Amino acid sequence: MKKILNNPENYVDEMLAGMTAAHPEYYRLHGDSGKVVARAKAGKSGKVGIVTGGGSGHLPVFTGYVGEGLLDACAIGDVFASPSAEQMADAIRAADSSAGVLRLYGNYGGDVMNFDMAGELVEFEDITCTTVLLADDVASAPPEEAEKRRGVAGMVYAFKIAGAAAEEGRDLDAVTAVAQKAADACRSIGAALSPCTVPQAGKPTFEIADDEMEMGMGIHGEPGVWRGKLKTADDIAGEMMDRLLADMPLTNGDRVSVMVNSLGATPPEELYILYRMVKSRLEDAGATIVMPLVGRYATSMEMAGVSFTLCKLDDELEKLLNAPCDCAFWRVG
Amino acid sequence: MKKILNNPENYVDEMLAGMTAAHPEYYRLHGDSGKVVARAKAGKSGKVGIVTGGGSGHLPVFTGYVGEGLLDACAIGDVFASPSAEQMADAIRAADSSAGVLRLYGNYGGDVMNFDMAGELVEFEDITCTTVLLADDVASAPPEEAEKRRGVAGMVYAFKIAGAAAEEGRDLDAVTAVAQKAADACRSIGAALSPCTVPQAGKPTFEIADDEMEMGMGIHGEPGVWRGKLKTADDIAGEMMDRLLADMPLTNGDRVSVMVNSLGATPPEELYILYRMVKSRLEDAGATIVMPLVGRYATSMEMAGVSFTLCKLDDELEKLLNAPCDCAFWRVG
Amino acid sequence: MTITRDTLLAAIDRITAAMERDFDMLNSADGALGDGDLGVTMTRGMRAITAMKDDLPNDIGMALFQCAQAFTKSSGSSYGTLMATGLMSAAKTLRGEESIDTANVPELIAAARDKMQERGKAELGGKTVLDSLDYVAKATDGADDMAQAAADAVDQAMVDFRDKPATVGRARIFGEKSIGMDDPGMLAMQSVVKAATGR
Amino acid sequence: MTITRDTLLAAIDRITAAMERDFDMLNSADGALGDGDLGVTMTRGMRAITAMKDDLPNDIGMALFQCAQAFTKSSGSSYGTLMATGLMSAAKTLRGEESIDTANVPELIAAARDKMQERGKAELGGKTVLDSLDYVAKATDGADDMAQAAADAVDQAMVDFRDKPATVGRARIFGEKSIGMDDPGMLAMQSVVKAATGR
Ligand SMILES: Nc1ncnc2c1ncn2[C@@H]1O[C@H](COP(=O)(O)OP(=O)(O)O)[C@@H](O)[C@H]1O
Ligand SMILES: Nc1ncnc2c1ncn2[C@@H]1O[C@H](COP(=O)(O)OP(=O)(O)O)[C@@H](O)[C@H]1O
Ligand SMILES: [Mg+2]
Ligand SMILES: [Mg+2]
Ligand SMILES: [Mg+2]
Ligand SMILES: [Mg+2]
Repeated sequence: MKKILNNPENYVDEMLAGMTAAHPEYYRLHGDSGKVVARAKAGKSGKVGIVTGGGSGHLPVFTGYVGEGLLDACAIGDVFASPSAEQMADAIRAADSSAGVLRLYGNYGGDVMNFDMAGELVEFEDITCTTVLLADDVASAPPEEAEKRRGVAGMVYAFKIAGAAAEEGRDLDAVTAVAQKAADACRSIGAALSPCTVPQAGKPTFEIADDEMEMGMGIHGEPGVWRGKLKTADDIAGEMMDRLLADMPLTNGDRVSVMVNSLGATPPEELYILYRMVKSRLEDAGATIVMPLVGRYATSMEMAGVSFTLCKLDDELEKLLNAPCDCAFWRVG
Repeated sequence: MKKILNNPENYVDEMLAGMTAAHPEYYRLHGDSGKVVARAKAGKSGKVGIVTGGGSGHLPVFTGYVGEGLLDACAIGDVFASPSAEQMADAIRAADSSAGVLRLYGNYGGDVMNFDMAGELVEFEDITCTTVLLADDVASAPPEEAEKRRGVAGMVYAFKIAGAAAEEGRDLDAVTAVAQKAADACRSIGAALSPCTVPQAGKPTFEIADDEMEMGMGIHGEPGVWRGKLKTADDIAGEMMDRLLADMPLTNGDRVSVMVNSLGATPPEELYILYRMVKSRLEDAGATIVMPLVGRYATSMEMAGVSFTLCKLDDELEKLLNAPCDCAFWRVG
Repeated sequence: MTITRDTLLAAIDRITAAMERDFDMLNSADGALGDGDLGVTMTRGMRAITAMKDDLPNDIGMALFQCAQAFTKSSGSSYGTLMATGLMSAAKTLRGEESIDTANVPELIAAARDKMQERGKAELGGKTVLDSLDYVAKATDGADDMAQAAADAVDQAMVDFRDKPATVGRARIFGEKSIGMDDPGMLAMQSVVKAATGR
Repeated sequence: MTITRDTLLAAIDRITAAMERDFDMLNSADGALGDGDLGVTMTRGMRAITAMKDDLPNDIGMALFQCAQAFTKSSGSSYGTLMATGLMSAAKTLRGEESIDTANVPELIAAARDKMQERGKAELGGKTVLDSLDYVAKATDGADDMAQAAADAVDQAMVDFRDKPATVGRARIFGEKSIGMDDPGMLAMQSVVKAATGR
């Protein structure tokens, strides 16, 4: 995988510089670590703040989702590396308007430790924090250990739903509760066809033969459930849907949103080919599809592959999902 | 480059089936060729119609830009292959609401022949057609032979501007004139790092070494101006800007929109790294940047690489560029 | 001598077989100077014609018109559209006739060449299918053995143009690099003419 | 015996040098069971500490606190945060002191281990840096040659855990495959302890 780069050391700084320069109406750098992105126009005062954070290399995740009806601030690390506790504390400060801050992010060891530590740091400044972890990747642990699962594209639903709740003026406990409900309603699985290259490492995250794929692989190249011959689009989609529906069965009348997400290089053409099968499987289950999201919502730079996410909705979640939001990568309403 | 496919023969049909299923609020198939996409909700009656067409594999180009304030219909061929004259005629029929139809598309031999033939076919049905060709790729011919240039990402500006003019209720001649003005105001150049695979061909469109790039390469892998070692992001951006500005000099006070476009696999992170240099070169020239577009606007499936497009604006073009538009891939206003 | 629906049907069979045979050759010739689909275009077009050939009317003009339509619908490649344009030109002239007087063939080919030239906005001498047709039109004009003259003409065109640069279509971009390489469209016409004339 | 600012500075130099030396080894050990950045994390952290070491106060608690901060700021990797957490734990206890009585070292290490365990939400016995520290805390407790006991303990931990499966952090996903492979965090602690004790 070839990359267009300058000095790999400066990858994230240059990326953030370009991003804030291209979209000054959405994003600004906050603080002096250079790794915290906040809304260009701060949210309403008295609104619950929502922060996230994690490694770079997943645009639009994480920084891209800072915006109205979504996140207030985000701390971003090097590619695939957690930002520091200090940077996360800065993001929390940027998000706080004295109604407390929800930390909403993916379940990765480093991120959890750092966000916990960041919470201890800002406690001294009287900022109240709550936490909701996304753990939606069904391939990363069996259902009995669901709390150990990694957080992947499901976080986009959680950002959207929690963001809408905060925008409505709900208090910290209420925003946290609905974010947890959204997190619990999400199941994801990925399939990778090719690796990506972490700029500072300079070599692909893993090796895979030209005719192979890996089912269940994580977004940093974490091992999946099987590696084998590349299957057809319909077979891939079918197996991914089987695995998701086994973990979260749907019954007649259920309402569900589904994301068919490119991990990066896989073009929309192929996502649409997959979507036919996704739709027919959901309809076979008797479910109604609400706001299907087909595109690049959570990526690993130039990795080829896809992930599917199901988000099972009740009336509250559906209403919040449909509420307006606006950032450089996604707009609803 | 690995692809997620079923039978390659069905690639385009399945892609369109998935696309219309995922976005029924935007797109519908028109006629029975299965290769013509029209707006889900027809434009105002009496509005000038705008059609485009060309090969598949360039999403959001072409079909993606069917939508309010943009195109009315589109005929789409196999990957990188022109649709047939018959299909184009069908797209023209879909777009017509008795105010005439502008054919707005890229300068490729096959497309030109087929759209001309399509025009002859619909003439019998009393549909008046005009034509504006995009020929914005500065690498494909010297300025003396500018009319021979290929049409690339500049067409996105032309779709947007002509679409806004049609939506305003201008007549066919006026819409055609402003589309031509937009086409004349665009200059593009691309640089490719890796090829893509045409499904039915099953092999990459060209070969290129792991440490090489090709400056000026066309979106189907047409040869560029040089092939050599992969340069740094700043050097690549610098050379591309040099070539664009040599072809269309900017002076102090000029207003210009710029598109930093991924050819497919290249992630937004890298586009933002490039954008820093693009911005500084335009500001050095004394130009003001209006609505920078950084993302995937015109692609070649999973090709790695970028293109830059400059669109020099006058008051009329700027107003039309800023007018609202809405499709599954792009929204303004 | 005359050409009737039967003559046409037999020619269609031979051309279809020739295109199946030359599928790879035409794809790779087009791959070297273009997008590599010329074999696909030609086999698709001929298969579409073969599929409906039993329904072709005796009106030779209408028959050629339907052949043209088959090309128009089966592909949007330049060559398919040019073929359709040439066939359409002959179809218009022959409408209402049940046979073609072979004496009129050179004229029909020249007219097709001109319509295709208009459609493709290219000059003669550009190393394209137009040049092959131009050679055929001129060589058959007044020839005793018209079939042989046509077959020789497509060969001669290949030889005469091989060392010229391409200036039209996708091949244009290769410029000087195309010297020494055969134009895929000329190769296709060589096969078509030889198959049509049974050589 | 006591540990003062001077002892600390000398240890910092040795640990920094050890981390530079082990850069590749730690990256590849972490590459086999994680994301391959542990060498980067450790060199960055130690370089940051070295860069400000001349400004470290005599207050040994404050000095350790500043070392912890250097880790917190220089990286967000798990190991850096765990190191910071452990240092912070000792720093809090030692605040206001200008020296550490070596007799208190086992207790300080045990307390650091506990705080790190809380931070990482992991059990002892999971084949992580926690186990190395646990071995050190226990081995040094009451030992005559505390430095030697610490150095032996980190070696022993490696041996005892090599054939257990990883159950914590990124390595967890490898499960049984991790049997026979050294935990990168334990390897790093082995180097740190040996450098600190001058072995
Ligand atoms: N404008 C043109 N005028 C005349 N002949 C042309 C023109 N463009 C292409 N051709 C002929 O068609 C051949 C290529 O056909 P085809 O492969 O169908 O083109 P494409 O795939 O680029 O649409 C060329 O070798 C040439 O002989
Ligand atoms: N939750 C945890 N509790 C204790 N130790 C841990 C934990 N997570 C990781 N470690 C230790 O840290 C080492 C990996 O550190 P590091 O490379 O910084 O992790 P990462 O890059 O995944 O953030 C492991 O080998 C293990 O010893
Ligand atoms: Mg071709
Ligand atoms: Mg073609
Ligand atoms: Mg690591
Ligand atoms: Mg790490």
